[in-house]
Amino acid sequence: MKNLLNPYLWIILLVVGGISVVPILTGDASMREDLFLILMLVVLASSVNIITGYTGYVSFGNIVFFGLGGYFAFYLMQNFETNFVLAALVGGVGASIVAVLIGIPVLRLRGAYFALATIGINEAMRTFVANFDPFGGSVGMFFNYSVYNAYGGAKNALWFAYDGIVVVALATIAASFLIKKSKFGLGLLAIREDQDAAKVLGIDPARAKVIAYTFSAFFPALAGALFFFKNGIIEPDVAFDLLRSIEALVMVMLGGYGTVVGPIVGATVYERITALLITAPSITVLGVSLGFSQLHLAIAGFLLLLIVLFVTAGFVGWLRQRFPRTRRYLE
Amino acid sequence: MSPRIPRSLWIAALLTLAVVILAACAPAAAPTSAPATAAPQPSTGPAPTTASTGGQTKNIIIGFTASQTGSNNVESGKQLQGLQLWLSDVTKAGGIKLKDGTVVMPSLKFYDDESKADRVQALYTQLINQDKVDFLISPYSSGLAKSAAIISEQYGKLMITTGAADDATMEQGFKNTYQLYTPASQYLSGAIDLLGKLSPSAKKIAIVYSKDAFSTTVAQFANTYATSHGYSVVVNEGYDPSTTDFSSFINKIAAASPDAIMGGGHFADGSTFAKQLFDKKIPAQMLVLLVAPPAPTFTQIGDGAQYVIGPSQWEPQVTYSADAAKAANLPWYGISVTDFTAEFKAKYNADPSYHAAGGYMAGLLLQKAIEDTNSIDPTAIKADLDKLDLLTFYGHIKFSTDAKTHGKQIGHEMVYMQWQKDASGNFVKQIVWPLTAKTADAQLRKLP
Amino acid sequence: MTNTASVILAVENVSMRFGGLVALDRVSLTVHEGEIFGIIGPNGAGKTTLFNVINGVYAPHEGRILFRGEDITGMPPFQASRRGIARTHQVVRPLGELTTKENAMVGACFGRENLSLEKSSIVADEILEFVGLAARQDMLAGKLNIAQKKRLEMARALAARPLLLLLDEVLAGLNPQEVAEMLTVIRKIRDQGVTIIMIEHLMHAVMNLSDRVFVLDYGAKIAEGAPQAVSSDPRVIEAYLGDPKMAQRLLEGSA
Amino acid sequence: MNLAVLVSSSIDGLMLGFIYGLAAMGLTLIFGVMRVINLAHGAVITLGMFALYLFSVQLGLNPYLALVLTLFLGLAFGVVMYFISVHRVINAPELTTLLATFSVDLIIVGVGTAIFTTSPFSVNVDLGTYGSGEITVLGTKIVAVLAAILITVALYYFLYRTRIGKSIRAVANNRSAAELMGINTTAMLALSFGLGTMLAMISGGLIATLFTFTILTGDDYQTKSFVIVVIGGLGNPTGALVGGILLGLLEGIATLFMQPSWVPVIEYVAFVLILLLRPNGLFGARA
Repeated sequence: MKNLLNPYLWIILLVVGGISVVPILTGDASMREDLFLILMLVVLASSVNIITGYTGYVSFGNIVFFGLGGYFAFYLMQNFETNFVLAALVGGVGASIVAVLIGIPVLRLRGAYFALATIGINEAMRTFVANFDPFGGSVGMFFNYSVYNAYGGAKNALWFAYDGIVVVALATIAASFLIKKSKFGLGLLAIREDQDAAKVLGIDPARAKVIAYTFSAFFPALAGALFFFKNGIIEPDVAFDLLRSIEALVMVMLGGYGTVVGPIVGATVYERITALLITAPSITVLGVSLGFSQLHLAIAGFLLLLIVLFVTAGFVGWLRQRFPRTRRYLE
Repeated sequence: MSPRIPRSLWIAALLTLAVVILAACAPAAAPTSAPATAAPQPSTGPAPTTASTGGQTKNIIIGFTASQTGSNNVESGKQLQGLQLWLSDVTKAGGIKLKDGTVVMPSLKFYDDESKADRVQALYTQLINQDKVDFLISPYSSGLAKSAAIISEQYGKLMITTGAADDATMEQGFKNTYQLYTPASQYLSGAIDLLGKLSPSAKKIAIVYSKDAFSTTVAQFANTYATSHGYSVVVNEGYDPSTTDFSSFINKIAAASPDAIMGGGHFADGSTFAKQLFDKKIPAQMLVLLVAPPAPTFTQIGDGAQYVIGPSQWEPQVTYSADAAKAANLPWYGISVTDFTAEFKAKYNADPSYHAAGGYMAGLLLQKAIEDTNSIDPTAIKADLDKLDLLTFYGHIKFSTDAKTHGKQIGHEMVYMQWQKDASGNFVKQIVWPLTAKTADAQLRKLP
Repeated sequence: MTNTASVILAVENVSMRFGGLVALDRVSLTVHEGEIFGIIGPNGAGKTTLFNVINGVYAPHEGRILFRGEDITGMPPFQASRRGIARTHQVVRPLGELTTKENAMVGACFGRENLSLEKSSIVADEILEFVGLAARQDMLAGKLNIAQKKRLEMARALAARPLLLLLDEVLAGLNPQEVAEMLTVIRKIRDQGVTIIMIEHLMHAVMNLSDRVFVLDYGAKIAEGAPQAVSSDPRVIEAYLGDPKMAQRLLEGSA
Repeated sequence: MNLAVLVSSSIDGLMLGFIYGLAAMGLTLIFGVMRVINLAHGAVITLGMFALYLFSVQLGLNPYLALVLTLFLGLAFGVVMYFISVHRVINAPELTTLLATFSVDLIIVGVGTAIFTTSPFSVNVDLGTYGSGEITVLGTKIVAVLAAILITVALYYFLYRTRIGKSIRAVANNRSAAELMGINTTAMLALSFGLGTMLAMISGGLIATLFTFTILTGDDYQTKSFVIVVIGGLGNPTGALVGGILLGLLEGIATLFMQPSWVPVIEYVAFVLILLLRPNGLFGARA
């Protein structure tokens, strides 16, 4: 793998890894929590970017794999006292297998039809799990607090989960980079641009799409396992939250569709803006206390609209267009 | 794609590494969290400092998240109003006065959790580490409270849960979490007892519930309780929380001709269900629904609201008082029911709901423990809460001290309200159960 | 000419229907290694459909297609590509958000030789030089002009190092100078030993370039043979009678 | 299961189906004309509910008069929304329009939550009950069904019999060809978006006369609308009514034979299967 020696990859990994390691060195739990969320969103955005940004298939319901990974891992830990790392990996593999099974028929659909189908799959899964008793049905599953004792108590378990998300995020970024720079990735980009032409040029789109979809399922599943391990409770509405899925696409769009750095930038900016709006002190206008938080949905919507309308390519994409020379560097 | 990689890039990579390592080390030296300047919410009353006469003033911060957006917005908002009312009461009184003359002045610090689990743990960590809060209150809903408890427990921070009625949450061996709500397992048991009293011939119960975590838990316990009391549960089915039309489901329920229908979920589905049962003239003798009936807006559905019974943690009509406390041989503490209701009405121009009472009670409980122990030392306060057994405007409070269920609410009782019509045909909310607290006799449901 | 042992492509009794419309009616043809095989016919005669059947975009309803002796009937296009059949499209289909070079690399990567990225980069450089697009290699393909896009189609197909190249009206829409340049390119390709089947409306080009010409009308073969013979074939002229201009050009082309 | 229950539930399902169909019609009209999936559809339905609430409860107008006002409001709002959020990106990749309309959804729901909270609201309209025994039907539902039929007929007439309607269909078929024929495509697109929004708001208003609603209720109808437009054929407004009726019937009848919470599972699985097997809808001509 010649690309493993590519310095662009290492610059990205060093920046993300370097920042991620700060709370580990300083023991700052608040920063850890903020970064956990950012890194989780980086995983979700980068993964959906593989199928949506590289391959051109708008996967609206990609969160289904996040939920499945969480459920599989939770189930194993709950019922078989499986070690978390193993449970998470099984969750990741399990979700990937589901992705293959779903992907084979569904990836034949194009455009809006595919997008709608992914919404349908997520909703079908959510309503099914809400009725599926082995997964706790609508009540979901929760850990007894003592589960964390095996990981040195809840405090250490949260650090452990954080280490996990750092590893998964770096792996996702590396995969996202290596895929884009590989022959396989070139095939995906060709499919995105013109599937029929790509087919004539020797690419097997069906196979390539399923593989891309599987990648876009594997990492979110790991993130789901980590998130729900840390959260201590998993419920269908939280696991299969369509809104989170849409937000991941928003992040991709913010940062730059089809680029490696875009989703990372997009996820970080989106999370920080939301956090800022939520934690901003409320202001009093004409005697009425108006929290930004009360309007943060509207503000987020307004910002998103401005970006969608005027910076269609996202931040990184805009840089690439504005300064064509950066195309070589900004992947 | 290009195989040749300029050396300058490698240098850039190494430089980045150096910068990142520096960045990584820097925050270790400089403390990241600024001293928590407790930004008091605008509801805070007159300036607190004037109150302290001889002793010093200790500021304490109570932290929590509220659902200012998302699906829990209404309930959580009322809970917040209750808590803010408590804060303004305490502030007006010049703070919590300790024996040594010290005045403890509380303030609130809260964030929006968007009714979602995503950020709850991050926000509670921030409250503890950066905002340096002294005590915590849970988010609204059991799911979010569970996520928050994982953080509060590991820091050993005392957290009072309100708006979280799940039994299982409190059966995990928590040491620092105290539950104010009567657990879900008892939400409908009183209604089943009431049915036995009112209509001894009733045998068939239909349990229909929204397929969400809370309602399903309640329904499961109700099923067990009803069966063990000799009822036959003729329908025991969940519906999707997003259901907006119950017509067909009601046909199915009616076909089983139940004597009582119990369950529901949240406001919108509950009120539509009640209205459609009425429109379809289903003759069940009793209709008990979660969450929806206690809300004043429930009567917007018209005559369908009549006779509907709702379990509630608290209602303005409850009869808890100092006298009642004496009778029950319990100490009485805090504001009276009428004062609470009147103050709330004056401040927010609405009747307080049980969420609001729960919010107020969360503050009141801390106040009581601080006064009892004359300190804000968490260990002392926990010890005090463990042995607390008292009556307040909110009702009886007592926590389990069993290692397995520590902090679970075992004193508080549900009340059941029913919408009845007065002589002039206006809807009146009456307390019908428990009998000791009733404001009117329960009525069996009948169709016009 | 060549002997039968060197038949590279054999189309046997191929029929293709779209609903009630018969696009190809029992078409048979053989193409020999190294030749330029021209296909002409009025609009809607089924020429592009024939290409689509050969490289697997459509599976024919009957008949079969043999490529170098192997039955490739109904194989998807990417299989055909890997076996060495490359084609250009009548309506250009650049991969617009990729650069010119990346477009060519796609051809090289997934073509007959299934090259690695590094090797395909070298091949792409060569091919872009060959078709005269080297200066545009970092430009987004969507931003090229039409003549450049046509060359890009050609470059992508060539980068696959095909044994058989299907050219679908590569000259259409080009000005005379561009046509002349393109003809040079096509000849050079043939000189490298690549077999070419070309669909073309520009008669003088087909007639000058092709070793043999095949005429389709209403989905059926009406003539086949050396250019001069075909252009004087009365059935061919009759087929083009509906389009007098075309008939005129046909005659001119043979002159 | 006795027959009366089956009949009664079929009628209930059928009536609900008309309302579902109407709710989905705007979504499919907009998709049909401009290939945009309007993710603000649910929010617009909610707007219709609150518009009706404000007009009838706050201003004290007759609810059905309020509905007429809602209609004009919807048309105007849709045209404005088109020019603000869609027009600039109408030719961009579909992700762009999805997110543009989604941001409008966020704005509507965000501002709505700040004003109305997520408290439930209802508009109590009583037109009596008709029928006898186990089979009874609400007057308000009959009106809603009649309105759905009337609106569908009117829409059909408009699209197929009027000049403007034909222009809209021409734009839907081939925008550049329509442009060449001298049709003002921008106006037609804006009008279609306005019509789609209008339909969504009327359906919201009608739903408000039947059920309790919150600022978040529209989302449920949006997801249902996706299912319906797929059954009826994406982009086919009259097909939406048929799709809605089928979905309503399915819900009405399936509820009798299983736990109601399983019904959505069936719906969504069927939705995906129809997309895979009959992407043009159950009655789509071309496969």
